[in-house]
Amino acid sequence: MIEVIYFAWVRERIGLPREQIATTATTVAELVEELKAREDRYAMAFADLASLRVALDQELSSFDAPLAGVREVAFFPPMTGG
Amino acid sequence: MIEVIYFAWVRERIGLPREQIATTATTVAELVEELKAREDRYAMAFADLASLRVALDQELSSFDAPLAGVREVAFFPPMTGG
Amino acid sequence: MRLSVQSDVFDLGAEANAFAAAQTGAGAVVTFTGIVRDNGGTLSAMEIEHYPGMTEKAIAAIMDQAMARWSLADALVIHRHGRLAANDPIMMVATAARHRADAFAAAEFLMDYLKSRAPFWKKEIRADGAEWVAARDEDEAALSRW
Amino acid sequence: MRLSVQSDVFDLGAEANAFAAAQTGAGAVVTFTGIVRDNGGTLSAMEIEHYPGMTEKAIAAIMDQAMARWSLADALVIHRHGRLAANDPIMMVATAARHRADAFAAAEFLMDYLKSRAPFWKKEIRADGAEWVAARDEDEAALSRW
Repeated sequence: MIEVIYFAWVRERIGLPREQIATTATTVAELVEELKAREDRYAMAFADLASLRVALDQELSSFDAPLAGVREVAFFPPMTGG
Repeated sequence: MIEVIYFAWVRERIGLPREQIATTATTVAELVEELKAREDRYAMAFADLASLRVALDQELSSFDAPLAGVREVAFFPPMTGG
Repeated sequence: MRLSVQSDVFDLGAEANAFAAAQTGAGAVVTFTGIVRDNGGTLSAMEIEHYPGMTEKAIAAIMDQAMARWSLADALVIHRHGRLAANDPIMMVATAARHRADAFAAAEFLMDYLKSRAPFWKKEIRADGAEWVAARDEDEAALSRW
Repeated sequence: MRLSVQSDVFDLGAEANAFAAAQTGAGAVVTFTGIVRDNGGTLSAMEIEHYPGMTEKAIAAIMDQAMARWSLADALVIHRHGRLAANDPIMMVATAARHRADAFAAAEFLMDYLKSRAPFWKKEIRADGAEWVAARDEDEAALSRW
Protein backbone atom coordinates (compact mmCIF):
# COMPACT_ATOMS: atom_id res chain seq x y z
CA MET A 1 0.00 0.00 0.00
CA ILE A 2 1.16 3.47 -0.84
CA GLU A 3 -0.12 6.79 0.53
CA VAL A 4 -1.12 9.12 -2.31
CA ILE A 5 -1.67 12.80 -1.49
CA TYR A 6 -3.19 15.54 -3.66
CA PHE A 7 -2.87 19.29 -3.32
CA ALA A 8 -4.52 22.43 -4.73
CA TRP A 9 -6.54 21.87 -7.92
CA VAL A 10 -5.38 18.26 -8.17
CA ARG A 11 -7.06 17.65 -4.80
CA GLU A 12 -10.18 19.52 -5.94
CA ARG A 13 -10.49 17.62 -9.23
CA ILE A 14 -10.00 14.24 -7.61
CA GLY A 15 -12.25 15.22 -4.74
CA LEU A 16 -10.17 13.97 -1.84
CA PRO A 17 -6.93 14.98 -0.14
CA ARG A 18 -5.32 11.56 0.26
CA GLU A 19 -5.89 7.85 -0.15
CA GLN A 20 -4.20 4.50 0.39
CA ILE A 21 -3.64 2.72 -2.90
CA ALA A 22 -2.67 -0.89 -3.59
CA THR A 23 -0.56 -0.80 -6.71
CA THR A 24 1.84 -2.90 -8.72
CA ALA A 25 3.22 0.19 -10.51
CA THR A 26 7.01 0.31 -10.57
CA THR A 27 7.28 4.00 -11.57
CA VAL A 28 5.34 7.18 -10.90
CA ALA A 29 4.22 7.23 -14.55
CA GLU A 30 2.74 3.73 -14.19
CA LEU A 31 0.90 4.80 -11.04
CA VAL A 32 -0.52 7.77 -12.93
CA GLU A 33 -1.76 5.47 -15.72
CA GLU A 34 -3.45 3.22 -13.16
CA LEU A 35 -5.16 6.21 -11.55
CA LYS A 36 -6.27 7.69 -14.89
CA ALA A 37 -7.88 4.36 -15.80
CA ARG A 38 -9.97 4.40 -12.62
CA GLU A 39 -12.41 7.26 -13.21
CA ASP A 40 -12.88 10.42 -15.22
CA ARG A 41 -11.99 12.69 -12.30
CA TYR A 42 -8.52 11.09 -12.17
CA ALA A 43 -8.17 11.28 -15.95
CA MET A 44 -9.01 14.99 -15.76
CA ALA A 45 -6.60 15.68 -12.92
CA PHE A 46 -3.74 13.93 -14.71
CA ALA A 47 -4.59 15.08 -18.27
CA ASP A 48 -1.52 17.29 -18.59
CA LEU A 49 1.53 15.98 -16.76
CA ALA A 50 3.56 19.05 -17.80
CA SER A 51 1.41 21.08 -15.42
CA LEU A 52 1.96 18.68 -12.54
CA ARG A 53 4.76 18.04 -10.07
CA VAL A 54 5.39 14.96 -7.96
CA ALA A 55 7.12 14.42 -4.62
CA LEU A 56 8.24 11.03 -3.33
CA ASP A 57 8.50 10.79 0.45
CA GLN A 58 8.42 14.59 0.58
CA GLU A 59 11.23 15.18 -1.92
CA LEU A 60 10.57 16.65 -5.37
CA SER A 61 10.98 13.92 -7.98
CA SER A 62 9.99 13.10 -11.54
CA PHE A 63 7.42 10.95 -13.31
CA ASP A 64 9.97 8.40 -14.47
CA ALA A 65 11.25 7.81 -10.92
CA PRO A 66 10.91 4.25 -9.50
CA LEU A 67 8.40 3.63 -6.70
CA ALA A 68 10.34 0.88 -4.94
CA GLY A 69 10.48 1.60 -1.21
CA VAL A 70 8.39 4.76 -1.52
CA ARG A 71 5.70 5.21 1.16
CA GLU A 72 4.22 8.56 0.19
CA VAL A 73 3.55 10.03 -3.27
CA ALA A 74 2.21 13.58 -3.62
CA PHE A 75 0.81 15.17 -6.79
CA PHE A 76 0.36 18.92 -7.13
CA PRO A 77 0.58 21.87 -9.53
CA PRO A 78 3.70 24.05 -9.74
CA MET A 79 4.26 25.70 -6.38
CA THR A 80 3.32 29.32 -5.74
CA GLY A 81 4.94 30.20 -2.42
CA GLY A 82 6.59 33.42 -1.38
CA MET B 1 34.87 85.58 -2.69
CA ILE B 2 34.15 81.89 -2.70
CA GLU B 3 33.05 79.66 0.21
CA VAL B 4 35.41 76.70 0.60
CA ILE B 5 34.30 73.80 2.81
CA TYR B 6 36.30 70.83 4.06
CA PHE B 7 35.06 67.50 5.37
CA ALA B 8 36.47 64.49 7.24
CA TRP B 9 40.28 64.22 7.24
CA VAL B 10 40.60 67.15 4.82
CA ARG B 11 38.95 69.31 7.47
CA GLU B 12 41.16 67.85 10.19
CA ARG B 13 44.41 68.39 8.24
CA ILE B 14 43.55 71.96 7.30
CA GLY B 15 42.24 72.63 10.79
CA LEU B 16 39.00 74.39 9.95
CA PRO B 17 35.63 73.45 8.48
CA ARG B 18 35.13 76.34 6.08
CA GLU B 19 36.57 79.66 4.97
CA GLN B 20 35.90 82.53 2.58
CA ILE B 21 38.61 82.79 -0.04
CA ALA B 22 39.36 85.58 -2.49
CA THR B 23 40.72 83.90 -5.59
CA THR B 24 41.44 84.54 -9.24
CA ALA B 25 41.51 80.80 -10.01
CA THR B 26 39.44 79.84 -13.03
CA THR B 27 39.34 76.08 -12.32
CA VAL B 28 39.21 73.87 -9.24
CA ALA B 29 42.77 72.70 -9.98
CA GLU B 30 44.02 76.29 -9.94
CA LEU B 31 42.27 76.92 -6.62
CA VAL B 32 43.95 73.81 -5.20
CA GLU B 33 47.36 75.08 -6.34
CA GLU B 34 46.70 78.45 -4.64
CA LEU B 35 45.71 76.70 -1.42
CA LYS B 36 48.72 74.35 -1.48
CA ALA B 37 51.02 77.36 -1.85
CA ARG B 38 49.61 78.95 1.32
CA GLU B 39 50.82 76.66 4.09
CA ASP B 40 52.06 73.13 4.74
CA ARG B 41 48.71 71.99 6.20
CA TYR B 42 47.05 72.77 2.85
CA ALA B 43 49.90 71.12 0.93
CA MET B 44 49.43 68.01 3.07
CA ALA B 45 45.67 67.96 2.69
CA PHE B 46 45.89 68.25 -1.11
CA ALA B 47 48.98 66.08 -1.59
CA ASP B 48 47.09 63.30 -3.39
CA LEU B 49 44.21 64.52 -5.51
CA ALA B 50 43.29 60.95 -6.47
CA SER B 51 42.13 60.44 -2.88
CA LEU B 52 39.99 63.59 -2.93
CA ARG B 53 36.61 64.50 -4.31
CA VAL B 54 35.18 67.94 -5.03
CA ALA B 55 31.64 69.34 -5.11
CA LEU B 56 30.69 72.66 -6.72
CA ASP B 57 27.54 74.23 -5.31
CA GLN B 58 26.68 70.85 -3.75
CA GLU B 59 27.04 68.80 -6.94
CA LEU B 60 29.88 66.31 -7.41
CA SER B 61 32.34 67.70 -9.95
CA SER B 62 35.95 67.31 -11.09
CA PHE B 63 39.22 69.12 -10.58
CA ASP B 64 39.31 70.48 -14.14
CA ALA B 65 35.86 72.08 -13.79
CA PRO B 66 35.61 75.88 -14.22
CA LEU B 67 34.86 78.02 -11.17
CA ALA B 68 32.95 80.77 -12.99
CA GLY B 69 29.72 81.50 -11.09
CA VAL B 70 30.45 78.96 -8.36
CA ARG B 71 29.68 80.13 -4.82
CA GLU B 72 30.58 77.04 -2.79
CA VAL B 73 33.44 74.55 -3.26
CA ALA B 74 33.73 71.50 -1.01
CA PHE B 75 36.72 69.15 -0.73
CA PHE B 76 36.47 65.74 0.90
CA PRO B 77 37.67 62.13 0.73
CA PRO B 78 35.66 59.43 -1.06
CA MET B 79 32.29 59.08 0.63
CA THR B 80 31.54 56.26 3.02
CA GLY B 81 27.80 56.39 3.55
CA GLY B 82 25.36 53.53 3.87
CA MET C 1 18.68 30.42 11.90
CA ARG C 2 14.94 30.22 12.41
CA LEU C 3 12.13 28.81 10.29
CA SER C 4 8.45 29.13 11.08
CA VAL C 5 5.52 27.79 9.06
CA GLN C 6 2.44 29.16 10.75
CA SER C 7 -1.18 30.18 10.25
CA ASP C 8 -0.97 33.08 12.71
CA VAL C 9 -0.30 36.56 11.46
CA PHE C 10 3.17 37.92 12.28
CA ASP C 11 4.44 41.43 12.93
CA LEU C 12 7.04 42.41 10.33
CA GLY C 13 8.45 45.18 12.53
CA ALA C 14 8.74 43.04 15.65
CA GLU C 15 10.35 40.21 13.68
CA ALA C 16 12.78 42.56 11.94
CA ASN C 17 13.77 44.18 15.24
CA ALA C 18 14.28 40.86 17.02
CA PHE C 19 16.32 39.54 14.10
CA ALA C 20 18.52 42.64 13.91
CA ALA C 21 19.00 42.75 17.70
CA ALA C 22 20.29 39.18 17.71
CA GLN C 23 23.16 40.08 15.37
CA THR C 24 26.58 41.11 16.62
CA GLY C 25 29.18 41.90 14.05
CA ALA C 26 26.81 41.69 11.08
CA GLY C 27 26.43 45.20 9.73
CA ALA C 28 23.91 44.41 7.00
CA VAL C 29 20.34 43.19 7.48
CA VAL C 30 17.99 42.63 4.52
CA THR C 31 14.32 41.75 4.84
CA PHE C 32 11.77 40.80 2.24
CA THR C 33 8.08 40.78 3.09
CA GLY C 34 5.35 39.47 0.83
CA ILE C 35 1.94 41.07 1.32
CA VAL C 36 -1.46 39.96 -0.01
CA ARG C 37 -2.21 42.36 -2.87
CA ASP C 38 -5.79 43.51 -2.81
CA ASN C 39 -5.91 43.96 -6.60
CA GLY C 40 -7.94 47.13 -6.41
CA GLY C 41 -10.33 45.83 -3.78
CA THR C 42 -11.51 42.75 -5.73
CA LEU C 43 -9.75 40.25 -3.47
CA SER C 44 -11.63 39.15 -0.38
CA ALA C 45 -9.10 36.59 0.87
CA MET C 46 -6.09 34.49 -0.04
CA GLU C 47 -6.02 30.82 0.90
CA ILE C 48 -2.64 29.17 1.15
CA GLU C 49 -2.43 25.39 1.14
CA HIS C 50 0.81 23.62 1.99
CA TYR C 51 2.28 20.16 2.46
CA PRO C 52 2.98 19.77 6.19
CA GLY C 53 6.25 17.97 6.72
CA MET C 54 7.64 18.57 3.25
CA THR C 55 7.24 22.34 3.67
CA GLU C 56 9.55 22.52 6.66
CA LYS C 57 12.08 20.13 5.10
CA ALA C 58 12.16 22.00 1.78
CA ILE C 59 12.62 25.41 3.43
CA ALA C 60 15.29 24.12 5.82
CA ALA C 61 17.19 22.69 2.84
CA ILE C 62 16.96 26.02 1.01
CA MET C 63 18.21 27.87 4.10
CA ASP C 64 21.12 25.45 4.51
CA GLN C 65 22.08 26.09 0.90
CA ALA C 66 22.00 29.85 1.45
CA MET C 67 24.12 29.62 4.61
CA ALA C 68 26.67 27.45 2.79
CA ARG C 69 26.85 29.61 -0.29
CA TRP C 70 27.11 33.09 1.20
CA SER C 71 28.93 34.50 4.18
CA LEU C 72 25.83 34.89 6.34
CA ALA C 73 25.60 35.50 10.06
CA ASP C 74 21.92 34.48 10.25
CA ALA C 75 18.76 33.83 8.28
CA LEU C 76 15.04 33.79 9.06
CA VAL C 77 12.06 32.48 7.08
CA ILE C 78 8.44 32.86 8.19
CA HIS C 79 5.69 31.61 5.87
CA ARG C 80 2.00 31.54 6.63
CA HIS C 81 -0.69 29.16 5.45
CA GLY C 82 -4.47 29.13 5.80
CA ARG C 83 -6.82 32.02 5.12
CA LEU C 84 -5.24 35.47 4.79
CA ALA C 85 -6.94 38.83 4.36
CA ALA C 86 -5.98 41.49 1.83
CA ASN C 87 -2.94 43.48 3.03
CA ASP C 88 -1.94 40.70 5.44
CA PRO C 89 1.72 39.71 5.44
CA ILE C 90 2.16 36.33 3.71
CA MET C 91 5.78 35.62 4.49
CA MET C 92 9.10 37.18 5.24
CA VAL C 93 12.77 36.43 4.80
CA ALA C 94 15.59 38.11 6.69
CA THR C 95 19.33 37.74 6.20
CA ALA C 96 22.25 39.21 8.14
CA ALA C 97 25.82 39.46 6.92
CA ARG C 98 28.98 41.46 7.39
CA HIS C 99 28.66 42.88 3.87
CA ARG C 100 25.50 43.89 2.10
CA ALA C 101 26.18 41.96 -1.12
CA ASP C 102 25.91 38.64 0.77
CA ALA C 103 22.75 39.70 2.61
CA PHE C 104 21.03 40.84 -0.61
CA ALA C 105 22.07 37.84 -2.71
CA ALA C 106 21.03 35.33 -0.06
CA ALA C 107 17.64 37.02 0.45
CA GLU C 108 16.95 36.96 -3.29
CA PHE C 109 18.07 33.34 -3.51
CA LEU C 110 15.78 32.35 -0.64
CA MET C 111 12.86 34.16 -2.26
CA ASP C 112 13.44 32.59 -5.67
CA TYR C 113 13.49 29.11 -4.17
CA LEU C 114 10.55 29.70 -1.82
CA LYS C 115 8.48 30.89 -4.80
CA SER C 116 8.98 27.76 -6.89
CA ARG C 117 10.34 24.98 -4.69
CA ALA C 118 8.54 25.20 -1.36
CA PRO C 119 5.19 23.34 -1.41
CA PHE C 120 2.72 26.21 -1.07
CA TRP C 121 -0.26 26.89 -3.33
CA LYS C 122 -2.15 30.16 -3.31
CA LYS C 123 -5.83 30.57 -4.11
CA GLU C 124 -7.43 33.96 -4.60
CA ILE C 125 -10.93 34.28 -3.19
CA ARG C 126 -12.89 37.01 -4.95
CA ALA C 127 -16.51 38.10 -4.94
CA ASP C 128 -16.95 36.48 -8.37
CA GLY C 129 -15.25 33.21 -7.52
CA ALA C 130 -12.01 31.56 -6.49
CA GLU C 131 -8.95 30.80 -8.57
CA TRP C 132 -5.64 29.06 -7.98
CA VAL C 133 -2.75 31.40 -8.63
CA ALA C 134 -0.76 30.19 -11.63
CA ALA C 135 3.01 29.83 -11.35
CA ARG C 136 4.79 32.57 -13.32
CA ASP C 137 7.33 31.64 -15.98
CA GLU C 138 9.56 34.44 -14.64
CA ASP C 139 9.65 32.74 -11.24
CA GLU C 140 10.84 29.45 -12.73
CA ALA C 141 13.33 31.31 -14.92
CA ALA C 142 14.68 33.22 -11.90
CA LEU C 143 16.11 29.97 -10.52
CA SER C 144 18.52 29.62 -13.42
CA ARG C 145 20.68 32.48 -12.21
CA TRP C 146 21.80 30.65 -9.07
CA MET D 1 8.59 58.66 -1.01
CA ARG D 2 10.29 59.84 2.17
CA LEU D 3 13.85 60.88 2.96
CA SER D 4 15.15 61.67 6.42
CA VAL D 5 18.68 62.74 7.37
CA GLN D 6 18.72 62.77 11.14
CA SER D 7 20.90 62.41 14.22
CA ASP D 8 18.19 60.69 16.25
CA VAL D 9 18.08 56.92 16.45
CA PHE D 10 15.24 55.27 14.53
CA ASP D 11 13.29 52.08 15.11
CA LEU D 12 13.75 49.68 12.19
CA GLY D 13 10.63 47.71 13.08
CA ALA D 14 8.39 50.75 13.46
CA GLU D 15 9.69 52.24 10.20
CA ALA D 16 9.27 48.95 8.33
CA ASN D 17 5.72 48.51 9.64
CA ALA D 18 4.69 52.07 8.79
CA PHE D 19 6.22 51.75 5.32
CA ALA D 20 4.51 48.41 4.62
CA ALA D 21 1.16 49.64 5.98
CA ALA D 22 1.20 52.60 3.60
CA GLN D 23 1.31 50.31 0.56
CA THR D 24 -1.78 49.14 -1.26
CA GLY D 25 -1.29 46.92 -4.22
CA ALA D 26 2.45 46.49 -3.74
CA GLY D 27 3.02 42.89 -2.73
CA ALA D 28 6.78 43.09 -2.21
CA VAL D 29 8.59 45.13 0.44
CA VAL D 30 12.39 45.01 0.79
CA THR D 31 14.34 46.69 3.57
CA PHE D 32 18.04 47.11 4.10
CA THR D 33 19.38 48.23 7.46
CA GLY D 34 23.00 49.13 8.17
CA ILE D 35 24.12 48.59 11.75
CA VAL D 36 27.30 49.80 13.48
CA ARG D 37 29.53 46.72 13.71
CA ASP D 38 31.20 46.44 17.09
CA ASN D 39 34.23 44.64 15.62
CA GLY D 40 34.54 42.26 18.53
CA GLY D 41 33.98 44.92 21.17
CA THR D 42 36.85 47.22 20.10
CA LEU D 43 34.59 49.97 18.75
CA SER D 44 33.35 52.51 21.26
CA ALA D 45 31.49 54.77 18.80
CA MET D 46 31.02 55.68 15.16
CA GLU D 47 30.99 59.34 14.16
CA ILE D 48 29.27 60.21 10.92
CA GLU D 49 29.95 63.58 9.32
CA HIS D 50 27.85 64.81 6.43
CA TYR D 51 27.39 67.80 4.15
CA PRO D 52 24.07 69.44 5.11
CA GLY D 53 22.24 70.60 2.04
CA MET D 54 24.14 68.44 -0.42
CA THR D 55 23.23 65.27 1.50
CA GLU D 56 19.50 65.74 1.05
CA LYS D 57 19.88 66.78 -2.60
CA ALA D 58 22.14 63.85 -3.46
CA ILE D 59 19.84 61.29 -1.81
CA ALA D 60 16.71 62.78 -3.37
CA ALA D 61 18.38 62.56 -6.80
CA ILE D 62 19.29 58.91 -6.21
CA MET D 63 15.72 58.14 -5.12
CA ASP D 64 14.29 59.88 -8.19
CA GLN D 65 16.55 57.74 -10.37
CA ALA D 66 15.36 54.57 -8.63
CA MET D 67 11.68 55.53 -9.00
CA ALA D 68 12.21 56.27 -12.70
CA ARG D 69 14.17 53.12 -13.42
CA TRP D 70 12.09 50.47 -11.66
CA SER D 71 8.38 49.94 -11.26
CA LEU D 72 8.25 51.05 -7.64
CA ALA D 73 5.24 51.96 -5.54
CA ASP D 74 7.30 53.70 -2.88
CA ALA D 75 10.77 54.21 -1.43
CA LEU D 76 12.20 55.32 1.91
CA VAL D 77 15.70 56.38 2.95
CA ILE D 78 16.70 57.22 6.52
CA HIS D 79 20.36 58.06 7.23
CA ARG D 80 21.80 59.16 10.53
CA HIS D 81 24.73 61.43 11.27
CA GLY D 82 26.53 62.38 14.48
CA ARG D 83 27.78 60.01 17.16
CA LEU D 84 26.43 56.44 17.04
CA ALA D 85 27.01 53.60 19.49
CA ALA D 86 27.96 50.03 18.55
CA ASN D 87 24.91 48.06 17.38
CA ASP D 88 23.00 51.26 16.61
CA PRO D 89 21.19 51.40 13.28
CA ILE D 90 23.05 53.71 10.87
CA MET D 91 20.60 53.88 8.02
CA MET D 92 17.82 52.07 6.27
CA VAL D 93 16.34 51.81 2.82
CA ALA D 94 12.90 50.41 2.02
CA THR D 95 11.32 49.77 -1.37
CA ALA D 96 7.84 48.57 -2.30
CA ALA D 97 6.84 47.14 -5.66
CA ARG D 98 4.31 44.85 -7.25
CA HIS D 99 7.03 42.32 -8.04
CA ARG D 100 9.99 41.39 -5.90
CA ALA D 101 12.60 41.80 -8.64
CA ASP D 102 11.92 45.55 -8.80
CA ALA D 103 11.96 45.94 -5.02
CA PHE D 104 15.26 44.07 -4.66
CA ALA D 105 17.02 45.78 -7.57
CA ALA D 106 15.97 49.26 -6.47
CA ALA D 107 17.06 48.63 -2.86
CA GLU D 108 20.48 47.43 -4.03
CA PHE D 109 20.80 50.38 -6.39
CA LEU D 110 19.93 52.83 -3.61
CA MET D 111 22.48 51.20 -1.30
CA ASP D 112 25.25 51.21 -3.90
CA TYR D 113 24.73 54.92 -4.57
CA LEU D 114 24.32 55.87 -0.90
CA LYS D 115 27.61 54.12 -0.12
CA SER D 116 29.67 56.04 -2.65
CA ARG D 117 27.73 59.10 -3.81
CA ALA D 118 25.98 60.52 -0.75
CA PRO D 119 28.26 62.87 1.24
CA PHE D 120 28.73 60.95 4.48
CA TRP D 121 32.05 60.10 6.12
CA LYS D 122 32.39 57.55 8.88
CA LYS D 123 34.98 57.64 11.64
CA GLU D 124 35.55 54.72 13.98
CA ILE D 125 36.26 55.70 17.58
CA ARG D 126 38.20 52.99 19.40
CA ALA D 127 39.95 52.75 22.76
CA ASP D 128 43.30 53.03 20.96
CA GLY D 129 42.36 55.98 18.73
CA ALA D 130 40.10 57.15 15.95
CA GLU D 131 40.26 56.41 12.25
CA TRP D 132 38.33 57.51 9.18
CA VAL D 133 36.77 54.54 7.41
CA ALA D 134 38.37 54.11 3.98
CA ALA D 135 36.17 53.75 0.93
CA ARG D 136 36.18 50.16 -0.37
CA ASP D 137 37.13 49.47 -3.97
CA GLU D 138 34.24 46.99 -4.15
CA ASP D 139 31.81 49.78 -3.30
CA GLU D 140 33.03 51.94 -6.16
CA ALA D 141 33.06 48.93 -8.49
CA ALA D 142 29.47 48.06 -7.48
CA LEU D 143 28.25 51.22 -9.25
CA SER D 144 29.36 49.94 -12.65
CA ARG D 145 26.59 47.34 -12.76
CA TRP D 146 23.81 49.96 -12.94
